[in-house]
Amino acid sequence: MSLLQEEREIILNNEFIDPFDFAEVEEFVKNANEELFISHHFAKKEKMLVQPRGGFPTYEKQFALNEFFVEANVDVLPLTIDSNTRLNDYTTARKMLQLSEESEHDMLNGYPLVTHGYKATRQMITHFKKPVSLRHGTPDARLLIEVAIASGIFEIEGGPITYLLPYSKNFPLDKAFLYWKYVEKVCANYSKLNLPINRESFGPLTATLVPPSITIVIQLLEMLLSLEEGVKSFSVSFSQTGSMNQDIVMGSVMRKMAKFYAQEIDCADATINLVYHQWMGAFPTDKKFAQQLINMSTVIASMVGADKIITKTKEEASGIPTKEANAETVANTQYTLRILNGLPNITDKEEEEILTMEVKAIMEAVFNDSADTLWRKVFNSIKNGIIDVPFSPHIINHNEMITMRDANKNIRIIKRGNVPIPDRCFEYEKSQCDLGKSNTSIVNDIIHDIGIMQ
Amino acid sequence: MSLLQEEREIILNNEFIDPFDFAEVEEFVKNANEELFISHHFAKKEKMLVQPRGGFPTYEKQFALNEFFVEANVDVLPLTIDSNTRLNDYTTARKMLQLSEESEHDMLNGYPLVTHGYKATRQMITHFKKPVSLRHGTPDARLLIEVAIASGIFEIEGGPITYLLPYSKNFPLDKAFLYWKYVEKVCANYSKLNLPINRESFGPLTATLVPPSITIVIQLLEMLLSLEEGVKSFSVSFSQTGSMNQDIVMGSVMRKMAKFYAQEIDCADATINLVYHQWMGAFPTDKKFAQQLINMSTVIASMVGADKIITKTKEEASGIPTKEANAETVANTQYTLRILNGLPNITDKEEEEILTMEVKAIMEAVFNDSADTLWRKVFNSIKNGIIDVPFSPHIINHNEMITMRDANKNIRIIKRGNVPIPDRCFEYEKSQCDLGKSNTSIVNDIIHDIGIMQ
Amino acid sequence: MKVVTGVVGNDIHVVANRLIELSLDARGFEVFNLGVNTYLEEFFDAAVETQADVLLISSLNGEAEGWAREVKLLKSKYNTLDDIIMVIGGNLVVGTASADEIVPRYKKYGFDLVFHQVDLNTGLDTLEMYIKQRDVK
Amino acid sequence: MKVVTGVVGNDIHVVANRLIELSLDARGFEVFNLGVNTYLEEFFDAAVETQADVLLISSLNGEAEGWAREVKLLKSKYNTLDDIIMVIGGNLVVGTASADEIVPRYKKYGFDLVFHQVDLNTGLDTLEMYIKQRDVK
Ligand code: B12
Ligand code: B12
Repeated sequence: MSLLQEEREIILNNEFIDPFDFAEVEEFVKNANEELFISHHFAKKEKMLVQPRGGFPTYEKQFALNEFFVEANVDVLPLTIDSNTRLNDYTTARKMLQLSEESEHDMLNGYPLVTHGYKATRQMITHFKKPVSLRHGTPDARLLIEVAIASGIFEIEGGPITYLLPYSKNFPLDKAFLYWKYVEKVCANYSKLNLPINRESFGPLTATLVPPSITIVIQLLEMLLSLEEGVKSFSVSFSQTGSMNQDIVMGSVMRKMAKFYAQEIDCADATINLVYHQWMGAFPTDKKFAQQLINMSTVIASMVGADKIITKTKEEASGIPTKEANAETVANTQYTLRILNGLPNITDKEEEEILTMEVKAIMEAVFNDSADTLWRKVFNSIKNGIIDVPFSPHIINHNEMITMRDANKNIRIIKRGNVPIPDRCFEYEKSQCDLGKSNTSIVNDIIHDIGIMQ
Repeated sequence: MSLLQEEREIILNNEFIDPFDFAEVEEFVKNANEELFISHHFAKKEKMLVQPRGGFPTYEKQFALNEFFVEANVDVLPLTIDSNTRLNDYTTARKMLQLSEESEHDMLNGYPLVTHGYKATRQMITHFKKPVSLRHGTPDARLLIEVAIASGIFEIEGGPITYLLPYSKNFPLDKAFLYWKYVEKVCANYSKLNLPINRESFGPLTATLVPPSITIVIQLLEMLLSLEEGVKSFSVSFSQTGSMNQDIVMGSVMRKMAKFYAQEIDCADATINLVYHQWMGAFPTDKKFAQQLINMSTVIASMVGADKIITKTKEEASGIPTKEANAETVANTQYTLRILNGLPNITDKEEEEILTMEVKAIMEAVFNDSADTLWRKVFNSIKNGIIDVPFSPHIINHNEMITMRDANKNIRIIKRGNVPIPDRCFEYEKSQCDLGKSNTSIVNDIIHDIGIMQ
Repeated sequence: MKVVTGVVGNDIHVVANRLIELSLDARGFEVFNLGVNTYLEEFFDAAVETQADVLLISSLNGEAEGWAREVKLLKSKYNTLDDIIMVIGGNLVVGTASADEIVPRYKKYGFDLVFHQVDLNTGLDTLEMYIKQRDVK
Repeated sequence: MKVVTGVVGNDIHVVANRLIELSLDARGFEVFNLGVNTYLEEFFDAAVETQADVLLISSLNGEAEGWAREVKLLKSKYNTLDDIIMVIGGNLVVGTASADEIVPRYKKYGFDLVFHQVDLNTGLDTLEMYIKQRDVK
């Protein structure tokens, strides 16, 4: 028995789940309908796939949500996991699910997949015959993704960096790398049985003034860590920056660099997809304005040429959206994609060149780290601030890099910290900004820069 | 007394209006607040100006509508005139206004400006201190624009071609040219007293598969006819075509050509503005979709770099919009313009070249007509089909040109009729289309091509 | 079968009118299209002149109601129009109202078939069925 | 004046927290920022340790209510915290509710100042006024 299989048996043998029938699950994946695989839909390249966000505690409510989404012509169903399950606290998840089932009141902010188990969940997923994407935010997702794949969920979001730096304060980063290595391997193995399982990185990070170079580097590294383990279908992603041009440049550079680095490790055969998140930062409280913003995000996603778009709702600023609001966004987004035609071809050579140089410089610094494996190099690079994510709550993050918006709302780096931004690029970034402008306080400047959509 | 002044005295001496005090009106215009002049706001170039559509019969309702608009942060107020006034039927207008004032029920589809008179209307306009744009559709607007300017309305929409070919079946085109000549002259004269009165052409025409070259030629000709008479501020306009790229190309060529031809007649000193109409064709009946469409139009207007945008409402497909829906669009449009940043620079050289060649060829054919004055040349060119507007209801229009949409929804000319589209351009246009595709009926093809936003 | 068609009143929305002509043509009708901006008298005169079987009126800009109210009175003055099939379609009110409300009202005004915001092909299909059924009787 | 601040519970929304620290700093407070993901005990322990005058808690992700209910009980276990000014702000419920509803509820839970979806500078201005008025008394 392989080491991996040994680990799997340990992980899957616990009191929170039904006995796990490895052979049965393998058989299921082998014969699963191609419609369930997002990789199948990516391959068709018919249109930009539309995927909302959403998860409810009970089976019934989740089912109803999915019905709403299908009615609204969804392409990819989400399954968002509750925060207890994310923290591997299955005991609380079970208790809260029971409470939720007994009353009308939801006691969980997502679907407790492990508690429901794969038999029940598979029934729901095969019923709808739509690809499902697992949204969680779990550093140790080993059990979760086993149950997910067994349920027919063939896209797994996350990664050791993107699900940690924005989502956690204390969880040990090195452990996250190891736990995610398990995830990659399991995905890679299942991918041999049928169409590939797709892995997706979470590019929005903190959604707060993260400069394109940092986002791209993290996307590339999570991609490499995944392809290394044999994953054959991977989505890099990012969220709307606030500048249409920066989005277009970022999308173009991300696509090119992903191809380039995949080739570098001889993984050119893997499919790389580009995913765009509608504005992930602070939303306007006015719901009509929120709708405008969401529509604009869709237009920009089209200009970026994304393969998939992940949507927000008009209720973002207030609280967890209703299923009605969520379905409305899906219908609106599909409509906009349908009526938006005649997209121009746009390239901004100078911006692309600057951004490419930055990405390559940071990647090189990571590769030059003396550690033996890629994940250790990445770990060290985060620890010593070569990679630095603005507004990360995690203790390991340096928080030395400072960014601001220029007149066109492009995010620019005005303090490098330890990030090896080449001098020429750094001068360019600063030259775009009115550094002397700040006659109000720094707090007001930041509030202004993060509140541009309000 | 000049001939013009004689004509004015005849026009302004009738039982439908209060005695017209020429001296008082001149004094008023001379001292009018710059805020009332749209030309002042264009000159500031601070932002794209937002202008809705709308007109109600009674003073009170029009006042309330304006309050709503101001609340929504409008830049330019509209004053849309009822259809009796448009047809110079002031007797009916007066009767219907009385009926409207006596009950809650509106018996007119716009504001009967001549009936209200300039004293009352001026009070409203100076109260709001916003520039007002006169929207009518009147072939003989001589009396109407006199009352308008006396009221403080310093932008006059329309023109002999654009207010006739889409709006009328039988009104004599030659008369329209002469009546509009009067309008131009009066505007030009008043413009000497204070800031210039702005004239605007109505580029949307029938809003139904009109190819860019026809729209641009008509815009240029109405501009020339206006500048010839001494107008110093003129807006060319067009409406969303259905292809983002075609809109951008069209905007760029229209701007360049307007400058070029203005220079040709030594009117380079006149200010030429570019106005964009949100989608003017058949709207979706779903109001949420209509909102998406409107938002998308705003994004495209920004990419076009328009100086002013004229809005639609989510109620377009059903009927005359409520003031609430109208104000909502204004607020939404302002919000979108505010949050849309980092616009890329876009040019499509090939498309621009083709379109420029077409425009120049048609313009040349018009200029080559043997008549002595420009308006007669234009008249003859419409009569003999050198200018041909698809779906015009007017008997003089040839209706020989046929257009269709290509795969990117660009409007392409597939039958020239008498329009002198150069061979090279014509081949290009046809080559973009799948001419063999039509396996359904021609009716379904057209329904499809005009229904792309549904 | 002869059809007289056009858009009633001061309405100049011509697009549907052009399509209706094409579609009636394709369906084998002999079409007399009076175009937009056509008054009731003109419709009836043309119907008499051409001995039309169907009078098919469009209205888009909200004017319909004002004209429709006069139909019965005016039609009664022509003595050869008793058997003509009266059809109206388009956007039949100012503002919004449901077909449930509108259709009976227009039937009272003297129309046999009423299509408020109904796609023209659906409407013309219904017309053809209506003609067939009438011929059976 | 000493302020202990942070984001309560498993909440990791850090942006407002960073800004609050900067703003309190600029206003001359001595700030002890515990950051995100801070449990109630940690807040009270830090308040005791630093002899803080103000305890200013943020909550964004909807967890607030669950924690706020425990405040009175827990605080009563510390005997040096009777005079501390208790402040809470952010997005204080799951879903939507109005301040009129929320503020009295949170006052009952033991907070002196409650800011539901209130801009941080407005909130901190109010805090400063509150402190001045209390000092007068
Ligand atoms: C394009 C357009 C114009 C163009 C018209 C160009 C032209 N000459 O044709 C322009 C810009 C010039 C214009 C002008 C005006 N318009 Co206009 N216009 C439209 C618009 C956007 C689309 C109409 C269209 O062509 N649709 C495509 C065709 C194929 O569809 P259709 O006409 O809706 O017809 C369909 C059905 O009704 C059906 N049908 C029609 N007839 C019949 C008959 C039968 C028997 C059957 C079965 C079916 C049927 O078949 C069609 C296909 O399914 C509509 C709003 C909308 N629908 O989105 C407003 C609209 C029709 N216009 C309107 C108005 C008020 C005007 C103006 C008075 C505006 C103004 N205040 O300036 C003027 C003047 C018009 C006049 N004197 O009549 C209103 C009518 C309001 C109402 N009914 O309550 C509308 C609804 C817009 C609005 N919300 O205010 N307009
Ligand atoms: C950015 C963001 C994220 C980022 C956070 C990055 C980071 N580490 O900070 C990411 C993407 C990682 C994220 C994750 C999650 N998020 Co989040 N997020 C947001 C978002 C879009 C903006 C928050 C923000 O930064 N705003 C800018 C700052 C400056 O403003 P603010 O935080 O709103 O605070 C203002 C005021 O409240 C006030 N304030 C704050 N504290 C105090 C204290 C006092 C005393 C005073 C006076 C004022 C005050 O000052 C600020 C400025 O005025 C909001 C929605 C929104 N508001 O648009 C959702 C939102 C807060 N998130 C939410 C949720 C549920 C989550 C998740 C659980 C989602 C999930 N299911 O995956 C996760 C996990 C979070 C966790 N464990 O807590 C919900 C909360 C729901 C609720 N309250 O009912 C929201 C409202 C979105 C939604 N509609 O679902 N999120």
